[in-house]
Amino acid sequence: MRVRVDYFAMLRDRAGREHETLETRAATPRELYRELAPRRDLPAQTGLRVAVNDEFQAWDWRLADGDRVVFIPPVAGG
Amino acid sequence: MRVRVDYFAMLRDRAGREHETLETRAATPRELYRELAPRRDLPAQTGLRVAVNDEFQAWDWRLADGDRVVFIPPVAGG
Amino acid sequence: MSDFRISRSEIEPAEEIAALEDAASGAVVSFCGRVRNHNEGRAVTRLEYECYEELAVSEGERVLGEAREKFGVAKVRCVHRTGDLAIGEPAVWVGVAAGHREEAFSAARFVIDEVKKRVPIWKREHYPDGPAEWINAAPAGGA
Amino acid sequence: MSDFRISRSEIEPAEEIAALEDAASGAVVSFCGRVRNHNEGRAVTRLEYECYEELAVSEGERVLGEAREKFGVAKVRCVHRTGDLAIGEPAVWVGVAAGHREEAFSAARFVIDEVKKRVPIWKREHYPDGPAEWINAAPAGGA
Repeated sequence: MRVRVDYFAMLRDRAGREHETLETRAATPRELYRELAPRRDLPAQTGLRVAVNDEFQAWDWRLADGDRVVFIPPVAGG
Repeated sequence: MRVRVDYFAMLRDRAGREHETLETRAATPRELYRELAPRRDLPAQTGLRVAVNDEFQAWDWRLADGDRVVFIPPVAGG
Repeated sequence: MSDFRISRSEIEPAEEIAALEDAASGAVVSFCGRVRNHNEGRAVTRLEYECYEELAVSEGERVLGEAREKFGVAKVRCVHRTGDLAIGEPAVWVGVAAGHREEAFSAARFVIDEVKKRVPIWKREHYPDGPAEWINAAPAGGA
Repeated sequence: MSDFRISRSEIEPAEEIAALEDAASGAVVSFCGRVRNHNEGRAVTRLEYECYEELAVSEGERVLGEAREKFGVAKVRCVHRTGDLAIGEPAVWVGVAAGHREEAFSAARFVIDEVKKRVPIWKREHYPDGPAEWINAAPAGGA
């Protein structure tokens, strides 16, 4: 399965890239994050949220081929 | 003693004038209002406030010669 | 210029807001009360505001001073219109600049509430179907 | 045009306010959050805002819809800035037009609180004396 991952703010700084497309066997965002964290120097998942195809989803949401996944660090607008 | 009385809003409509200067023996705004009410068709004093020389004062404030007295109907700004 | 003003000409919210500039203030809250085309179910064609200016300004300044004291805000301003107003025209404008939004909201709310309660300004509503009336101007128990 | 917008150019409160025109609304409350020259005791030279636009707009619209529903207000708009901001520049603007001030204040407060909590926008502060930092971006228990 191929997914696209986008990184914003401090996660982009950590990952050193804005996005990537990768082959994965991760079935959920949680598994995907676990797979990417060591490789991309990402922090612990606590406090993050996740969006799939531009909608917030649960960490156990079922990923599908072609999905766009965005890990969302604590927001700080305003 | 001479005092000047100014009328605003519905009191001006009732009194049919914006102000008047009069000789009075009223010692307080309360007595002055009692004196003027029948003559100027003013409503009961309840709910009104009074200002003497451009400051809110008690109804039993001591009037002095040359004072400016304004009876203040319930306000409705905004 | 005084921070509480009575204005005979139309209030310009953009100009009022500009006067609140303050690099230390992260939050600006403004309130604008405008003439509505109805009130309590009745159509309104225009409004007239009248004020006792000397006392309105001193009492208005007192309200602003209380807001500064109570909420520790950097800047507070208020301007109230008098004269004839058409539908949609601003009747009163309140602006607050403060460090954070909490106190900016609280101070703006405080100012408009107190101004409406305490500052000697009166309004008369005009209707398409009857004589104009002074609003809220019937004293309790009045004749 | 959407009532929740992301803007790459400077927010103009006067233009935003003009878009709230509504003859039935007697109360307009606006909130503007601006870049302060300090934060938690530290001097700030400028700010950078970044957003995940697709989700920011849909979540922002959701917040505005909740405000309309919850407080019954006529109009609610919000615009959030992205990119590099200098001291004093507006970062976010919220405006509400409603029948009365009670719900206008409540809705404006609700929108800014929810936007800050829920909409995917991040800010990085720049200091005269050290590297820039993402604010509030360290997840609890994070590395």
